[in-house]
Amino acid sequence: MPNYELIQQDGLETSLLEVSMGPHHPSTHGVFRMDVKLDGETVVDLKPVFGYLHRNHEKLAEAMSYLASMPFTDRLDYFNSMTNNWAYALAAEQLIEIEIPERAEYLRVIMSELTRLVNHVSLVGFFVNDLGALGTPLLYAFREREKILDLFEQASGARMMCNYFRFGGLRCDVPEGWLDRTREVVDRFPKFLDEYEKLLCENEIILSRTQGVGNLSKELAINAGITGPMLRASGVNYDIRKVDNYGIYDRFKFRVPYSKGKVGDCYDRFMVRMLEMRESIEILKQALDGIEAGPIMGNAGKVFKPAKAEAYGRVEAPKGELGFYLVADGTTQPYRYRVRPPSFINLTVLQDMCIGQQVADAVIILGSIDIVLGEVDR
Amino acid sequence: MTLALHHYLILAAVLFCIGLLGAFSRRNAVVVLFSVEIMLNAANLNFIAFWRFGTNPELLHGPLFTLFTIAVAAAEVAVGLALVIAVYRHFRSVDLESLDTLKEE
Amino acid sequence: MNWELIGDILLATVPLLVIFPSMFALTTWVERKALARIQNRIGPNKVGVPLTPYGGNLSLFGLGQPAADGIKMLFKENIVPTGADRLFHLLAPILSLIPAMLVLCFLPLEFPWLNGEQNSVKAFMLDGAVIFFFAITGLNTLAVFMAGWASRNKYSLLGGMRAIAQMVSYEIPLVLSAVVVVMIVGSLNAAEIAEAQAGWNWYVFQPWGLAAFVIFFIAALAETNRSPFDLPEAESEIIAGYFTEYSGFKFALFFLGEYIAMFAISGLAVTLFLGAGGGPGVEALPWLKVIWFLAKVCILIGVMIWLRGTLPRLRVDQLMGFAWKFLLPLSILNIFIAGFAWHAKKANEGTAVSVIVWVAALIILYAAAKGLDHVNRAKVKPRTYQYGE
Amino acid sequence: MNEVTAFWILAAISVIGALVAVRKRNLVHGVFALLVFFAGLAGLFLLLLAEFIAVVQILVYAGAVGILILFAIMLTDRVTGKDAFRVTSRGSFWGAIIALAVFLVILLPTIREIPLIENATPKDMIVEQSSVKELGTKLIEPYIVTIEVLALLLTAALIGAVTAAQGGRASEKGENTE
Amino acid sequence: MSLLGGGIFKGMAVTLRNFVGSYFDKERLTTKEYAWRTDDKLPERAGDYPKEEAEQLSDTTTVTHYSRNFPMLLHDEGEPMDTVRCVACQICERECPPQCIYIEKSKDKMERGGNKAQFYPATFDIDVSVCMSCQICVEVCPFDAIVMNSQFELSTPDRFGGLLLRRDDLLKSNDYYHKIHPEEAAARDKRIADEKAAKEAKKKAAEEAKKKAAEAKAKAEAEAKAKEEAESAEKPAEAPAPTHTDAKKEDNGE
Repeated sequence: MPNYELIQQDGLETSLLEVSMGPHHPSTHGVFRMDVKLDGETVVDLKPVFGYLHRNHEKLAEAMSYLASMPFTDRLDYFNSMTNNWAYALAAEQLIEIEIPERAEYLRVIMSELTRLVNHVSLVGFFVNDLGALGTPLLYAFREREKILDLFEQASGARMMCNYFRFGGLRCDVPEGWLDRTREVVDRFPKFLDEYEKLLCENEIILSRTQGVGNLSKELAINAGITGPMLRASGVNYDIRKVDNYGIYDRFKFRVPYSKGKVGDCYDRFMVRMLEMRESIEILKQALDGIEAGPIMGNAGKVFKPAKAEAYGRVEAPKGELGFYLVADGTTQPYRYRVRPPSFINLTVLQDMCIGQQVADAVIILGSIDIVLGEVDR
Repeated sequence: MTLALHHYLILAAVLFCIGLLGAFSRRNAVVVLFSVEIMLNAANLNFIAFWRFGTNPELLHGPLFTLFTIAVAAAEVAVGLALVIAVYRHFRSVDLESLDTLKEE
Repeated sequence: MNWELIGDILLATVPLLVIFPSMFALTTWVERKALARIQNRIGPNKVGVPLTPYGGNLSLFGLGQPAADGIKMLFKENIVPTGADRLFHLLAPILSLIPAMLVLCFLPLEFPWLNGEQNSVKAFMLDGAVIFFFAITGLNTLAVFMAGWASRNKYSLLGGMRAIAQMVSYEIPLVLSAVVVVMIVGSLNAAEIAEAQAGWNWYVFQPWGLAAFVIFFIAALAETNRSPFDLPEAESEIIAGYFTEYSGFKFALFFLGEYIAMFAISGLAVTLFLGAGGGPGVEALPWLKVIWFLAKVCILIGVMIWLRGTLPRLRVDQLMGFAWKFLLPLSILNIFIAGFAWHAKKANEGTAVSVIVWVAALIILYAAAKGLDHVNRAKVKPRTYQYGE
Repeated sequence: MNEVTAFWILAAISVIGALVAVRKRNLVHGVFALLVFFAGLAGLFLLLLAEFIAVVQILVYAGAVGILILFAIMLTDRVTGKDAFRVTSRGSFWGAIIALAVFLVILLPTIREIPLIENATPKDMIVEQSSVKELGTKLIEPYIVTIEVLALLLTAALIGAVTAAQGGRASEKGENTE
Repeated sequence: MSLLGGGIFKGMAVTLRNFVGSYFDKERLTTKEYAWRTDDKLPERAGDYPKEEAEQLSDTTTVTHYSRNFPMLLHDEGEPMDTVRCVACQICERECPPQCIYIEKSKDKMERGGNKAQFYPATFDIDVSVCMSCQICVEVCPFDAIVMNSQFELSTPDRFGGLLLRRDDLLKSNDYYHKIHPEEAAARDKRIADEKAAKEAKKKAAEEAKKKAAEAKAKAEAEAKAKEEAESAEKPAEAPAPTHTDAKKEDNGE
């Protein structure tokens, strides 16, 4: 039988109900567990438990060649394999003098922003699903996502596990007509976003469910190392695309939406993502205009064997700062390989945000953090 | 055999005594409340039976009185249960035999 | 033995037991199909009449799906969790179906083969049909509690408690909005209420009737645990609420009970506000009344499905707040307005006055609703965001 | 199936329901037995042609009181609903004796009165005279003061119940309750 | 002042538009009805499900020309094992990230396509239950011997052996490759042809150079001979030195 603990609240003495939400639960986004202590419907304590999907990613990478880890990075955040690839490629490219051709850089930006669209649009769908909609926004999101995944498949051969980036460029060039198809998808996307916003952004139920729920203050967000849309929802203007200008991001004109308040709630996190999609479309349009024909692979040699060095490559993944830290010891295998997963670090504030909220809120707070268990557990 | 008043009266008496038995023999305050409800309902049965088989049914005394009883009983249950909860909060028990602070302290 | 009475009862009840369960089967198909289309999917499209031995089969747009589902449910293993209360675990689905089936009798369905004059269902021509309806639907709460408690599962218990709180709260606006019509008609008898609305004199065309209908419909959604008030079965929070531990035939019974309750409460809404069996051509062909009645019920069910495809669900405290702070004051105000409107109409028969009363009542009700909404959700509004270059 | 059979069935249901409610160790089972008792009694009311009273019986007892008791059990005991301690009280023996004595005391006069009351008013008249409208008129005209007092009592009970259940703490906290 | 419940009505309008649109608008209803068979019949028995290879490939709703699924071994025209491109160099086995490839080299060598005799794979197993379709084996293969298949119906009742593809299961002709990935195969063949042409050209150039050299040598020799002959007419003439096979050997050794 469960543990019941007597507590005092509002003068009414009740017993705490310990509920283990997960690892098999419809809305924990994978095999994640929340040990929740409930007083009625209010969460008085929450302990996140994870590790059910641990696959020894980092240690495995130390026992295989640099290139062989590339397909494994797809499986970290399996929604965004392209940005994962890019972060790893960035780190590895720092270890060795390598030149990336222009066309490859453009394609990297295009792929990465398409990935951002895929991630944000389905995250919003999942989020509203957690709010209790019967999958309708999610399926609209998936309808659009399919179109982008088709593009990924045409370019790389796979829809989700793309494994497309290489040290010094890309694995292969996009097929003929791909850029036109991409432009078509990108041009149609704002129309879908308008409809999506009409469906969600003014809905009274969504507004009252999300506003004032899961508050994360600016200070806590910074101190906890939160990155990505979640940090921007708390009112911090920080985007690695602007800070690092990695790749060729300095050539594009785009804006970074962030909250006006000092405290971010679920609504802010939801809206920041909606607004970011519009900016991604702007970047995509500029990139599709700017791209020119050329080689897609630089002067990289067949064997990747860096000298002794350390490197840290990071990108603004859709979920936050995704970093790869590599220590090379002069062999074909990394001496140390470490991932800085945004989902995992953003998850650390779950407890702070959930305590005192209702159990229904705990679910949507988790949804608004946007985690993928492949990345949390690695 | 036709139904007559005494059938209902005897049934009501049986029900009333069951309620009485419960009120006397159980220690849980909630069960004692049940028992009181049973007794009240037995009385209601009597009212209705007397109305049905008595004289002047057009005055509707029986049903009206039953209505009032039901309303009062509902109020009684609400207050009674609130008291039970208050007692529970204070003593962490609804055992009527352990609520003897007035006697011993 | 009173054979005539028994014959009447059979003639009245057997159609109910045939029509509504078959409508249930059809509704599950329609719901799946409609939700699929709303979500840009196709929905069930394969199951039809299996004629494989004769070469090919009839798919009939997947109309065989309910039958296939039913057969699947029937043959599934009956699982009772360890430590569950076996008796109550069994009784709960039955108890949830019985009241739902029972209240169908109070709907004024005028079957042409019945010789009753007022209420077709002569056997159930109860004087207080409307209040009987509410009394018996209230029993559903107990079934839900039973299921939640007997499953010995924390999610079930949470769902059961949510369901009780929700059903008890929403019963009040439900009854209060029905009271308006009862007050105007001066009878609790469903047949008399239906008769009072004959000839397009539907109460939904009155301002108070419209308000009462909206309140009634919202409360009915909550009573039958439909989206956006499906908290007791909130999948994303508490798995499946009180029927987390139910599978197989017991689950099918719950499902059936829920849908029958939907039909019943929609039927009551049709009776109270939408003119019961009234519609074009009923004077000439009285049997059209049944068709119109069922058609109106189906439209209400369709709206329920549409809402389910659109809306997310509320939170528990918001749900309670909505019932107590929005619907309850509004329905009480509505009772007063109905009284005033009725007296104003009685006092002078002129069209101008009635139009003024009509418009004024509507404005007052809308303003009151707006004000209550503003008070309840003062802090909730869309926000704007700033951009960093 | 005639009235007498119906009476015996309903009587059996209510007696068994009441007995189980009073004797069952598991409180939740007890409440459901109590509800069975209420339902049986409502049936008896219908048999006695008091239709409206039967409705009110179901509405108030099965719908409201039952739920209230269930909530009280959930708040006071473990959710299992089991009584944690000994069920019967110290004076249960004497209680039973007294109950039996009272039963006999009530029963003896009843038995003696049997021949006196047998002629009942015809059914149709009763039905005609006890319509809901009739009842409502009666409630408004002669008993208006009673019903007002009753309304006052119910309000007072509501406030009292809330105050008693909430205890001292909430009033100190002020209007913090959502 | 916004309408009471206006957001909800707007959302309902959107869902209604999608509901109606799904019947008329191709853009909205993106899912397709999955036909069991092209002749619209149910499968005769449940075991029929894993479809025939040709049928799978004709099903363009699930497989596009760009899809990759699991690796296969290419062979050129002729008997598969006589023309297999793989030379069992085991680079793919080494590089495979999940290490799902197992190769055993043959004991003997075999000559293919007029090239120098090489090893061939005696065993070539891919455990597709482990393979993650990353295509790294394809990238590292220096012989264009392994490429990605797009066959996806691999379900099998055999739990252990069924998903372990043996060499003979993996062998597919180049024509098949052209059928499933026309663009990629054409590009690859073009590259191979280019490389071959380049090689031929190089070889030709080398040969010509050699020939020239030989001719020059022969000439020089002849001249020398003539000179010698002129010097001493008694000595017999020697056979010319240049050999075709030597040049070829040199070329292959690259």
